[in-house]
Amino acid sequence: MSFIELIIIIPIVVAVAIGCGGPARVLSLLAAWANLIFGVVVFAVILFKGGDGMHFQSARVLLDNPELTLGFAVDGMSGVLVLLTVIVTFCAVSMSPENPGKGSGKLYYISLMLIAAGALGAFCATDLFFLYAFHEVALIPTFLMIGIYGHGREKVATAWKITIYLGVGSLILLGGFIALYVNLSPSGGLTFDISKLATAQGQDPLSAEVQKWIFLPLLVGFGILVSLFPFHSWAAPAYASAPAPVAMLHAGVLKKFGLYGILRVAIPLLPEGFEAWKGLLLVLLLGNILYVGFVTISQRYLDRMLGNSSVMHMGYIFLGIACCNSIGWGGAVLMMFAHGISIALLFALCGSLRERLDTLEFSRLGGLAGSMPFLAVAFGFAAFASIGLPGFANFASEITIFFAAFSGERGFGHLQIATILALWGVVISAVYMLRAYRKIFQGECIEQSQASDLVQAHRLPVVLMIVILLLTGFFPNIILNIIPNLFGAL
Amino acid sequence: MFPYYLEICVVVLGVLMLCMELFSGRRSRGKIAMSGVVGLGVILALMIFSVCPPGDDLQYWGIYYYDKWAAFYKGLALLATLLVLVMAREFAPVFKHYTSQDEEESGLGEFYCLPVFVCAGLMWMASAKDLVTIFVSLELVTMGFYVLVAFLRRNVGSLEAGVKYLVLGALSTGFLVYGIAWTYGVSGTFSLEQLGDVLASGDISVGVVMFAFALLLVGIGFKIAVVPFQIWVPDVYQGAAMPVTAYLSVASKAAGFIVLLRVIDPFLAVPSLRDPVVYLIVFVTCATLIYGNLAAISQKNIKRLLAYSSIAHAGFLLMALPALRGTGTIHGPGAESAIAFYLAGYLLMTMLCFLVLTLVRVATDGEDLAALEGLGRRAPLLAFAMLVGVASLAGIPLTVGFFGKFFLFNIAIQNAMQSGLWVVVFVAVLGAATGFYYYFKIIRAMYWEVGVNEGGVSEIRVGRVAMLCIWVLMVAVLFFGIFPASLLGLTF
Amino acid sequence: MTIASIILLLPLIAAIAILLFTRKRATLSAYVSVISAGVCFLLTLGLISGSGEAGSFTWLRVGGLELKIALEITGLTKGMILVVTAVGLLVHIFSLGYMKDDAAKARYFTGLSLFMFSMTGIVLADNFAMMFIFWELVGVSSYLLIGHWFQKNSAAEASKKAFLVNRIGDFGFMAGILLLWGATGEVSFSGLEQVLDRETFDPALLNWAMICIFCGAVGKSAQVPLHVWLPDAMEGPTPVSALIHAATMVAAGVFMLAKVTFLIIEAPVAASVIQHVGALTALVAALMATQQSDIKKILAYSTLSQLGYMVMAVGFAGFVHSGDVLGASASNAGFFHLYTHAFFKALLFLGAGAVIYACHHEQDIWKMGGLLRLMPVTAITFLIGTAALAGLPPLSGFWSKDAVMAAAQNNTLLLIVGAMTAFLTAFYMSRLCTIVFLGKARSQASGKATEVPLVMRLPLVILAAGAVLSGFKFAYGWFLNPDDLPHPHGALPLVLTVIGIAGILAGYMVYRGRDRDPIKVEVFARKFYIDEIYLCLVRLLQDGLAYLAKAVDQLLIDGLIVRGSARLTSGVGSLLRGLQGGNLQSHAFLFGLGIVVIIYLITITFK
Amino acid sequence: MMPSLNEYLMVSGLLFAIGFAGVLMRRNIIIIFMCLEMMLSAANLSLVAFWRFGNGNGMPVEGYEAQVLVFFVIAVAAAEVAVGLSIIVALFRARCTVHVEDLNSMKG
Repeated sequence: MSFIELIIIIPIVVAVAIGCGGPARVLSLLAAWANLIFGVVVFAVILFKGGDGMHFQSARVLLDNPELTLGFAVDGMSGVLVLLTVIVTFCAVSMSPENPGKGSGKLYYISLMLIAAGALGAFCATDLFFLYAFHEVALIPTFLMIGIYGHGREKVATAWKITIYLGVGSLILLGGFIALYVNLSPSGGLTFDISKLATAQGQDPLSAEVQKWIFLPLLVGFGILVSLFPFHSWAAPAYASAPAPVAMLHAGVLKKFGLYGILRVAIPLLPEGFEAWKGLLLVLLLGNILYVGFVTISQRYLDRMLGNSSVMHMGYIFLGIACCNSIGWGGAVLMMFAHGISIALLFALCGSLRERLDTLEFSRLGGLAGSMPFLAVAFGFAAFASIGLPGFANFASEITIFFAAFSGERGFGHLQIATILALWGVVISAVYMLRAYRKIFQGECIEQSQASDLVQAHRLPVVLMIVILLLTGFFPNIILNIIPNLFGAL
Repeated sequence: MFPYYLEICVVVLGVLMLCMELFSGRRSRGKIAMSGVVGLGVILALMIFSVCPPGDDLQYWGIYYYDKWAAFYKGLALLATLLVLVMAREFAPVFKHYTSQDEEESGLGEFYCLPVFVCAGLMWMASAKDLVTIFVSLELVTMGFYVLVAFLRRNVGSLEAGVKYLVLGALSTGFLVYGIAWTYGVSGTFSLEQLGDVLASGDISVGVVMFAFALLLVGIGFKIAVVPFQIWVPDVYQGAAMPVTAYLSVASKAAGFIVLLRVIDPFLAVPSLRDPVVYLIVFVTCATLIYGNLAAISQKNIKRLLAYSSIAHAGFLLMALPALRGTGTIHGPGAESAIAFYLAGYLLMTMLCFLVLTLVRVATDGEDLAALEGLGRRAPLLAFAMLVGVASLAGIPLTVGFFGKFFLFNIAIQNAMQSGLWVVVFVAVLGAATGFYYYFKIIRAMYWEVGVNEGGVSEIRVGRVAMLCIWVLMVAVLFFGIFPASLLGLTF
Repeated sequence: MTIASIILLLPLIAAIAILLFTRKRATLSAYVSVISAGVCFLLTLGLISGSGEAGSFTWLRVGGLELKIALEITGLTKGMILVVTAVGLLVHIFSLGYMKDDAAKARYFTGLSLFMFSMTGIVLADNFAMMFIFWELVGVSSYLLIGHWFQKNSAAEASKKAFLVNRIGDFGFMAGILLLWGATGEVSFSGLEQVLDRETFDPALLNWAMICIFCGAVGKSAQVPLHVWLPDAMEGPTPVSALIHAATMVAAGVFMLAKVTFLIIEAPVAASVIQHVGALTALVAALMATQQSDIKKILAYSTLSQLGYMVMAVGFAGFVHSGDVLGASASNAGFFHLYTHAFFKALLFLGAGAVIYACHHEQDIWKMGGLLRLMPVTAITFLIGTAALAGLPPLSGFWSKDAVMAAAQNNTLLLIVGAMTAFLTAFYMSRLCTIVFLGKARSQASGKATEVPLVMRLPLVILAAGAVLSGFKFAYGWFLNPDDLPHPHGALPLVLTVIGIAGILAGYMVYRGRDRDPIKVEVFARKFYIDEIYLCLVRLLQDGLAYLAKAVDQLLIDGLIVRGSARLTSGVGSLLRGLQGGNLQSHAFLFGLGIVVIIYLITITFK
Repeated sequence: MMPSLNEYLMVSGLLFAIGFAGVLMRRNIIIIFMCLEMMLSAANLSLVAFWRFGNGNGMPVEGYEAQVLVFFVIAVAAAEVAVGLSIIVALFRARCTVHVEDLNSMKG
């Protein structure tokens, strides 16, 4: 059993153990700690050996025709996302309540563990099929978590919406995957192995027309998973209703799966297909940044606003991808990491606020910095990270993406115009974030400001996330150095 | 050993069980069910170790064929019957409530014996490649089901379902026979192989052939519950006893599909007939997928919901048919393999669900979704088993149901790329997506809702055999969901 | 580790140290911060006297992109770093007194140290990327310090406004950087200069790039139309206003423009835009200043106006006069004014701070009066600052304003605007002094004012010395060659002097002995209604668009498309369920109908 | 003159249609059941007719498969009647009705 398999199996084993009657929180915390340590080790190994190659490879052939391999391996990009997953999982588990409301916490922690396992499996799978399958595993736990432990009047509707919407997205994706592997597989035999498919793409690429039409379902399917405009309307309400750890894991980690898929599967295997839809993608990502940005401004509740902001920031990652050069893709991967941590942090803090307050409506909040200094400072860090302030990883990734758009050809085309427009999103995000901070923490005190500050146990994950954001913001090369030259590999 | 000994063994087993019933007086009939289970298990083992896998395609008297498909579907029939007997035994309290508390009067013994005879019919169907044999075995099965459906003689729903099934079943039999007559009129033969030759010779009137084919489709379509012959399904599923519903939805469908595959094959093989047949199937497939999935959305009765789901699954299965005998190559498992795999998976997951539902039904007097409320806390293991089953029905990855759907989509998409029949794929995606909704409704009921009558409900007692079956099925659903090769290997 | 990099990092370390270790012990935190500022000042003295080795660190490298934190030390840098560390140190010291009793002293000094770090970064930056990074960071520290008393709604709003308006400027700045990077593949100043020398580029592109970059300066240096944040920023503690919103940060825009003089020269259209924006700001702000009654607001508008001068001067670097580009001499004039202005404006602000402190946080000038007697040191230093600002010889402001006007002397329109502004400047400063220091006390608080403690007096005196001396050659010659400044034609200095004296006299005559303002120009007092217009614009454009987007999102995308399709699906489902009527014969009928349909389908597929 | 195949088929089709119409229209389940049997008989008739004229030249098909099937159909019909009537009797005992309109407890 390779190291990576171990990381994926730990949460599953723990989930089973909890199901069989083990102490839920203790076991989950143990698993989270173990995975955090193992994840950092994996990252360190990749850092040491270089991110271009595949490490910790393992493979078990499950089926010959079509060739189906339960195989895992990590390269730099997977490594970054594995690190992200273990960190966010750790924080999500640590921030989870001792006793999550209804009934025993078993289901709660089992669900968390399964979501984490699904994300890890999806990021490490070397096989198209399991890449898909692991991601889908998270669907039911998410449904249960929002349904049982969610809050708000709309939780039922949003739980359904996210489930059905993501289900539809996955099915479209599955259709695209099938069309892809059938067309692309080398004549010797059908295979799901991504590297073999990539080799086949190198030797005997599909015609541009075929690529174009196979890319479309992939774009739509991944787009739905990433909440690409106009498929975004599931995200904000779902994150608003979900319990904080789920929102952290989903917005922080699982959502990155779609982007990962585009970079790992869709573009490498269908480069010309991507070319064909690039123009459309530019329009859609502007929809994410500008249109959803404005939607975010109009939100009156903190949780909704954060949900929409996470949708908005996906636009930048798409912009990095659309740059079609190694700078942009490096920036995109860095941003996946940075956004993952920062949005997880924001949702964690939002969840803590929710525990303490009756409402998250801006107009009924104010002056909380006085009674909750730690939360206020932490939220300040998170907010500034989220709006891309230098010193945080988010800024490093944003600036990389912007520079990427102007690198390479010295022309001024659609991409550049889109980038300039996207730049306005930096202003938009500052508007809503600072407005939120102003309404919640600053200004005159309100009655509720007697609520207590964050408990000591929950401070560790919060500080950890802030430190990671700062560390990778000051030294983005830690992450960037191991991101493989994905573009050059094409 | 001759393979047809298997059917004989099953019939003998049935007769033996009847004899036991005869001599058991007022004693409990549980032993009869258990001996049935053991007997079927032995026969299954016998089949696996002695005549399986079949070396060559065997043929006896021109009416009994034994090939890999026959073996596979016979296995399915045996397994399904075995599980139904387990289920029926657990169901006995409810059964007695609707017939008689007296063991002898209740007819429990016969109730345990009938599935065994039906099983013989199902197994014979798997070997039938001749319209006469098909007709006879089909009727054997149908006749058994008439009785089984209507068995709860003090339950109005069961009787109503019985009458509906009877009338509509007889109607479809009429059409089937009429279709057989016309097929015979066109070709002068009942053998499907010779029919193929005649059709291939081209010396036929296409219109009449298609007329005959349509009538045949009515008879078989009734069995597998495709639109527009699905109309009986919801009512009958709802009215019948839980084990019978499970049996109908699994075994009857599986046997229907092997017959459909065999009957449709000669028609698809003829180029001039291929297009109309394919279009007909596409129409039926789309209608079935839409009907089954959409009508299930707002169902509250679990059995009715599963009835619509069963229609929807028939639709998914039909997706693979247009690829049969196609000109283009289909990569991966072929249509027959995919269908067989799906049906096997369908057996596992449906039986798992129905087993749990049977247990819940015994403990809670209700068949609405509300009966499941709070199950996640009342009986975590059963709830989890149900969760696995439902997830598999919905086609969530790492369950066998996902692989089933995957292989079918694999074929449908490849076929669409060759022939442009994308509409099937679109409708199927829509259907599968809708499926998430109504299957998740079951999950929702089990976990989200706090049971209204929690505490007042008697504890759910699970027999040891039933528990074993639940574990085995659950593990199988998950195991084949990760390692499909072993199951798929049986279907090649 | 070079001296420059220590100067850069020391305040950051101080800030982190306070945040992590000493935040509970306010006084200790204050000393940590002050000591770091002092050490920085000493190191700066070493830096400007030495050869000045810089440092470099690759911050980000991916693909072909390499962004460095690299330091560059030029004449401009030396002048600016001295201003930053010197004024910074004095403000730190002044704050010890001013913020003595503040509850959140530790936070305040963290913010100051963070600001020192960020500002040093801007000054030492060798490339646009690094400058942008610190450009944003000064924005944050400014946000933190303006919002120091965040419990006050006005302070919270002001800090938010400052940050957002700056972000708008930064949007342009970044766009400009990107355009330049896209065209040249360079971000470092020296690299850009070389590339521009070596190759020729589309002038339209350079003009656009320069205009975009200028947007950054418009935001940070509060030029029209993004000037609105600066007056509001006076909500912050007064020492902060002195340091950030008078001497250093707001001057960063001018500094940056001066650094890219080579680019302004290549972009004449942009240069003309810069000149006119600067001139407009100078005039408009001066007009507004004449009608304010808050002592800090008056100084804030004065700062705006002076920044306008500087920007105008720098813009003249691209001014073509009789075939020659004016070039670096004009931007040197702008920078020279920046240098002198830093001293006298910091002096004025700290003086105002002392007055406010003495009057128990009273800021309305109409409630002060007669303070000359009560706090002579403050008053005299304040008057020195006023004289310098009014451009009276031989104080520093005279020399630098001379240089600025000399740069503009060939453009009659802007020259006249400049002269008018000079008059207005003298007028409103004289108004301020007359009301605050002369006459009688207009409130109890001002009547009982006493001189401020030594720790606050000392910086005033030192800065007063700076205000007097910094215009002389010995005080600036070490970083700026006087020959590189534009030389005024004949009578220009004389005219300016006369204008200054006239302004002062006019102010004195009008306001002597008055208890309320005899002149009422609503338009000036209400700042040309620009805030109101912006509020409308924000409401209309931003919030309106936001609500429109939300409506579209909820009604069209989520409502019609997503939920609509869900409704449609379940509706069709119910319809289909309706077929299942439960009646046996209708079932049989549907059965038969199905057969008919199938047979019909067969016949039509046969055509 | 002997009737031709078409005439037999016409009669059988008519019988089939009458049976089907009866199923659709009559309210009494017993009569509906009789109509169903009529449909089976119609099918039998066509089977025999096809056998008799099946050879193309007006001669019977070799072998007696068709008759075998006819016998099977008759046997099946008899079994169906046996099962069916017992169900109908049970229904009558439970509901005291044999009218189809009364069977409407399940729908939707």
